[in-house]
Amino acid sequence: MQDTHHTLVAENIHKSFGSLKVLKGISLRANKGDVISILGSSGSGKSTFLRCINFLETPDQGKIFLDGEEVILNTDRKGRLLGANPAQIQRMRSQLGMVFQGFNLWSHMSVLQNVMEAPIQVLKVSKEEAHERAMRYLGKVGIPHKADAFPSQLSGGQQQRVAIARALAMEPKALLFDEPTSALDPELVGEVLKVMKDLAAEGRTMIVVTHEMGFAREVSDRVVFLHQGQVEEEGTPEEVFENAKSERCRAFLASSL
Amino acid sequence: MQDTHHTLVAENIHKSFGSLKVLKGISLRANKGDVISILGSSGSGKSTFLRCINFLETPDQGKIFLDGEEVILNTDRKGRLLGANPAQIQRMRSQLGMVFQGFNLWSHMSVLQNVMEAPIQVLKVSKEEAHERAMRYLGKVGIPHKADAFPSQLSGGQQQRVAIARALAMEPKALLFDEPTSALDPELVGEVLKVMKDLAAEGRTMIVVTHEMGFAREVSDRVVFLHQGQVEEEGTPEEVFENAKSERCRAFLASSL
Amino acid sequence: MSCVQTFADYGFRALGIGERALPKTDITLCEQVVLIGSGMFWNIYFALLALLLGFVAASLVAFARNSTRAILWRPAAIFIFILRGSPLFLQFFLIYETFVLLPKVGFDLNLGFVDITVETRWLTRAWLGALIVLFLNTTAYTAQIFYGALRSVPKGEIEAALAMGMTPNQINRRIIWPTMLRLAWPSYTNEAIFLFHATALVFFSSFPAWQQKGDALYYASYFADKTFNPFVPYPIIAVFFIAFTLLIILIFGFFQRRLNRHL
Amino acid sequence: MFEYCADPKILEGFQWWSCYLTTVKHMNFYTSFLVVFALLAATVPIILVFGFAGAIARRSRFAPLRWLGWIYTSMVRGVPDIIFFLFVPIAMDQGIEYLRHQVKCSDWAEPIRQGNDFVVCAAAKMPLSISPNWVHETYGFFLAALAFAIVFGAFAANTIHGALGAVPHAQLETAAAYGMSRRQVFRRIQLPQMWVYALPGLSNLWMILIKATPLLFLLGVEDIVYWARELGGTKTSRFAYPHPDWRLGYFLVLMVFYLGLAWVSEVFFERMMKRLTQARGMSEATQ
Amino acid sequence: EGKTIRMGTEGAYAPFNFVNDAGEIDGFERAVGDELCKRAKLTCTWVTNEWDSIIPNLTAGNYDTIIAGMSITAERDEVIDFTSEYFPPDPSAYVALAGADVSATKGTVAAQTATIQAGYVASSGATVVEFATPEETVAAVRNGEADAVLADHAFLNDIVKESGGELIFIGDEVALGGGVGMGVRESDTELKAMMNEAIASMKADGTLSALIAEWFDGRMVKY
Ligand SMILES: Nc1ncnc2c1ncn2[C@@H]1O[C@H](COP(=O)(O)OP(=O)(O)OP(=O)(O)O)[C@@H](O)[C@H]1O
Ligand SMILES: Nc1ncnc2c1ncn2[C@@H]1O[C@H](COP(=O)(O)OP(=O)(O)OP(=O)(O)O)[C@@H](O)[C@H]1O
Ligand SMILES: [Mg+2]
Ligand SMILES: [Mg+2]
Repeated sequence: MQDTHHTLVAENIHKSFGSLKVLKGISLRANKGDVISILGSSGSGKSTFLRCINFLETPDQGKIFLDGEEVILNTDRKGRLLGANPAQIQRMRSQLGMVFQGFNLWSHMSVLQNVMEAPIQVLKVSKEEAHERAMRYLGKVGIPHKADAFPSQLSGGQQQRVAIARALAMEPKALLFDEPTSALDPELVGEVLKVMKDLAAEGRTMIVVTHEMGFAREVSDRVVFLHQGQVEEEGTPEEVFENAKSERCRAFLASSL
Repeated sequence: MQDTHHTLVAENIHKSFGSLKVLKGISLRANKGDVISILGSSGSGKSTFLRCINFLETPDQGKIFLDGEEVILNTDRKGRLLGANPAQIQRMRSQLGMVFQGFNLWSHMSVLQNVMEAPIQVLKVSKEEAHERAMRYLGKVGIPHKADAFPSQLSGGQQQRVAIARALAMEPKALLFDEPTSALDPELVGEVLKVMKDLAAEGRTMIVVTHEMGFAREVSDRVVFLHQGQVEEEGTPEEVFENAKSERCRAFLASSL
Repeated sequence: MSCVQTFADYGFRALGIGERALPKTDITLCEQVVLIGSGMFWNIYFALLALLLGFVAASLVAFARNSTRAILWRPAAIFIFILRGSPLFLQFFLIYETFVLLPKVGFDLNLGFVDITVETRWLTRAWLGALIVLFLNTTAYTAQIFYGALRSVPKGEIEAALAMGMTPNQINRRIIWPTMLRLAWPSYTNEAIFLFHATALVFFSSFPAWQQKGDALYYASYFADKTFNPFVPYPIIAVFFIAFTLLIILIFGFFQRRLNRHL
Repeated sequence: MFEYCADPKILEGFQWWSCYLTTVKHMNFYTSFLVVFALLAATVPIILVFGFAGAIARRSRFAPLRWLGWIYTSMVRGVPDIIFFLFVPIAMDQGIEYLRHQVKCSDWAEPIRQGNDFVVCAAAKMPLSISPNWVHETYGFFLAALAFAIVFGAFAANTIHGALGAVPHAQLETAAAYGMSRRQVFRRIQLPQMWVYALPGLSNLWMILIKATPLLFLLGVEDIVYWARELGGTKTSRFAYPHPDWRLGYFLVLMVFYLGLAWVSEVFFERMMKRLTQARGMSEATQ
Repeated sequence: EGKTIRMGTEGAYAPFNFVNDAGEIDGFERAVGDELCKRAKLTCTWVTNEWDSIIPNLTAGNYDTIIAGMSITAERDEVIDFTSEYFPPDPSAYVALAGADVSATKGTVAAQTATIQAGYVASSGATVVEFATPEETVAAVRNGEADAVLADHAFLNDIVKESGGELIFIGDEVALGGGVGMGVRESDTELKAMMNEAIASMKADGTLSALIAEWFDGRMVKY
């Protein structure tokens, strides 16, 4: 079942916390350029799934492929999976840009340093090159003039845009977004969604956990609805939003509109 | 110009922070049973205005009447206004229920204690009476079963409902809401708005700063749009939402929809 | 004798420079101020060196304490507990007794360009022995402060770094350490003050004074003994300590503002 | 203690030890451990009183009171505690006697300061010379406790001041918005919430206080350090139980005692913090 | 008359004064003091106080006399008054490890902080090293930190005698300070007179000489 032509493949991911089974076998395939939206009510396991993809949580079972390369996992004495090779995991993380709900900018670094840090440390890019990249991507998200500000001096929307620039500066193969707008004031949501739409239009591979139905409908190639750790519904936006087969999914969409 | 038949009157309120003029003469009249929504972009002075009404900020200039009684302000040596009579200010505050964006429940008290505290301390109501009131209003907002929980054990929506019950337990002449839903997850907004609609239907006097256009449109008797510290637009919901005279107001409403 | 002359005689007496005999009779206020002031040299020497060395060591111990590996956090936890849990004067006593029991040998240390003869005998001298005790003590206290701060470094910032593929080492150095420092700084300022005050115990409780070279309290109690009046020398030394404490607060406040400049 | 202890010179082994460890002097040593606890028990309430007084003074709207609070907290914290103990208790003692002298012997003609001597009338002596020795010792203990409380009260004031300020402003503002007076806000909201923020600092202070108790002997109280030193020192045959320098052993016992106390305290404070934060779901306040 | 007098002592300077196994103040001075009080018809209670603050606490009035092996010196005499001596000037002596010779007195010499011995060594050309307690000064010689210790002969005598040959006296004895007297406040002239009278009577009838012989290894002093 190896899918070498997909950019990102997650296969049959399981994850429990203690006795709580959060993910019960979730699979997902993303082609290059795909935008996939993940919907689901609170606690359905959306964040956990995204975190499993880049090993911020280690899945209990399952496989991850990035550009056809499988991330090797070993089983430890207690039967848990462990990244076999820290270097491989670090490499694959560097190829997956993640944007968090809470921005998570490094508060002690200026905007520019935030964006330059990982390219220099991880990709070993030269300072000049990193600076040039940083300014390019800050330009793309519309805030090059804030390069010398510190995160605390920015509005939430601006912080989230810096976080996106920081992810982009790694020139990753795919971007993962975990509710990138839900920590924002309604007026700031717009600016971040605009940037994300631009990225989608550019043909970037993106996996987006979101509560913004409008965005999911308008921008995604595919929508996945999670419920209690399983894929309850999956399809194109039209299929899901207009003709959801699952009752639960229809109820969720109705309440969110 | 004294309006004794209005429940709450704010007249020509001015307020500066340092050299920043935040409010430049705002007036507002609320009859008994009126629901007034205040809209405006971030930084337009909505919160400051609300805080001036119950003297959490002292206005630089202007007058406040509650049920025809004027709050007496003196001018200090530097020409600033000061509440002349702390007792009067405390009394008038006790007649204005305020619900904050961040709920601000007292974290060291249970839900029940939160609701009973001010009636006992300020209104000098007996313990039994306060308890009875508290349970009544907790019932009204739909969470009497949470009476013994601590705020941290509640969801945001539940916390905000407790905050509303706490305000109601003072049986105030008017309720002031400062963005009561904007700290909530989209799914929790609904429950709080429902409670507020019920209150409006009961005929309570309410002044609501909000970003929820749907609520403003559906529930308010009057909508006030603030811009740069001044009332830019004012009228019934129909007038404001469909026929705003001010360009700025039309632009704001367009971006928010 | 003028006060200038007194300063020439005793200004550096604590280092063994100047007049050999301490004033015995007709002790003037000037003599007290100058000698106690010269003794402050040792308080500052101990505080400064112990703080600098302790800062580096405490960073390492704090990271060890925060580690998930038992061979790292257990010894760190025990070290911190013992040194934080017992009075400093007992530490002085016990470590001094241990140093005294060591065989008295000298051995050569080749630093490449120069040979130094290191003597274990130095361990029983305050300038080295007491420094070691103060260093260990402040390391433990500081490590505990840093460890507390480490645990409150926002998890999200660490995850963001992990998600970018940074190695644990890079994350520790570039993300965690600077943030930890900022969070720990106010408490660390207090520790610096406490340590500075603790230097007054060096000659008072365990380490002998050689050739009447001692710290400020050594001279203050000398004068209290000679003049039989505690109400002059002790207030003098108190003023010295207050002044230097204010200096510490000033310097640490400066760093605090630098650490917080992004807020 | 035991019958066979009558002539220690002929004792050996276990019997020697059992007699040695039960001499009156050792009993004094053992009871002096209680003195440490007594001191802690006596000072903690006074420390909190000084702490609150200092903190409230520093927050006062009346400027001179604010300055007084500031001077107290910053000056006292600036002086190492040993140095403070070397002269302040004597000064306090003289101060008390001076005041009593003014009240009781206002007709006294001679000056109070006669050269180096501090002379007050017999009735003003604190305690009176004729009082039994335990009164003198209790008085000395009281002075020591007071000196400790002044020093540690300054630190406590600083911690409490910070903790009062750390209570989220929104919590206070909400109370004000409901018409509570300044006093009510302070008593009902600020004070109860302060503890979470003050506890880490206060527990730290407690640990420091425990470790400062050996300074008691500077204040003339015969505490565990005094007795350990006294018992551990070389004993010539002039004593019933001669032995060489055993201070190391005695001090190790003290070390174990202090470590045990520290451990118990740490466990206690951890529990308390958990209870305070869990019920309220607050994130632990950092010191 | 039956006045109550508080006697201040150190309690850590055998055989002058020390705390015995029963926890009571004991020693030569205890015996002398009790006898003096009896003769002066005073009620006496005993208190211990740290050596460092023994004089300030006397002038502050916390007790009425110092009876703590204190030599009468000019400096002390300026601050307090002394009764006539009840113990003759006691020379100080050097003690070193067995096998050491006189040169040790010119090497590193230990003394108690802020004693007349410390001052003497400092000006003698030897290297003085000061410890907080007398106990530690002897320990320093034992463990080799110092070559010799300089202290009162009477204090060292017991220790040398019982060291089993480990420690010996070396060099010449040094006469420092005067005889030992009882310290009283300068304003307390009445008490001083009473004590002087009692001391004179003890000297006259030979009780003092007998007590000295008893406590100081049979030392003969003629008063
Ligand atoms: N580290 C953890 N330890 C224990 N339980 C966890 C942990 N992380 C998540 N969970 C639980 O797993 C479930 C799924 O959580 P997850 O964060 O993935 O939900 P979600 O779909 O992202 O919800 P939301 O929309 O609220 O972010 C929840 O019940 C949560 O409590
Ligand atoms: N205490 C203060 N000190 C200084 N400036 C203040 C203070 N409070 C508010 N301001 C400033 O006053 C202006 C109006 O603030 P206000 O909070 O009233 O806006 P708002 O309309 O409520 O905005 P939002 O929708 O973001 O809550 C802002 O520019 C703000 O920075
Ligand atoms: Mg989530
Ligand atoms: Mg606002």
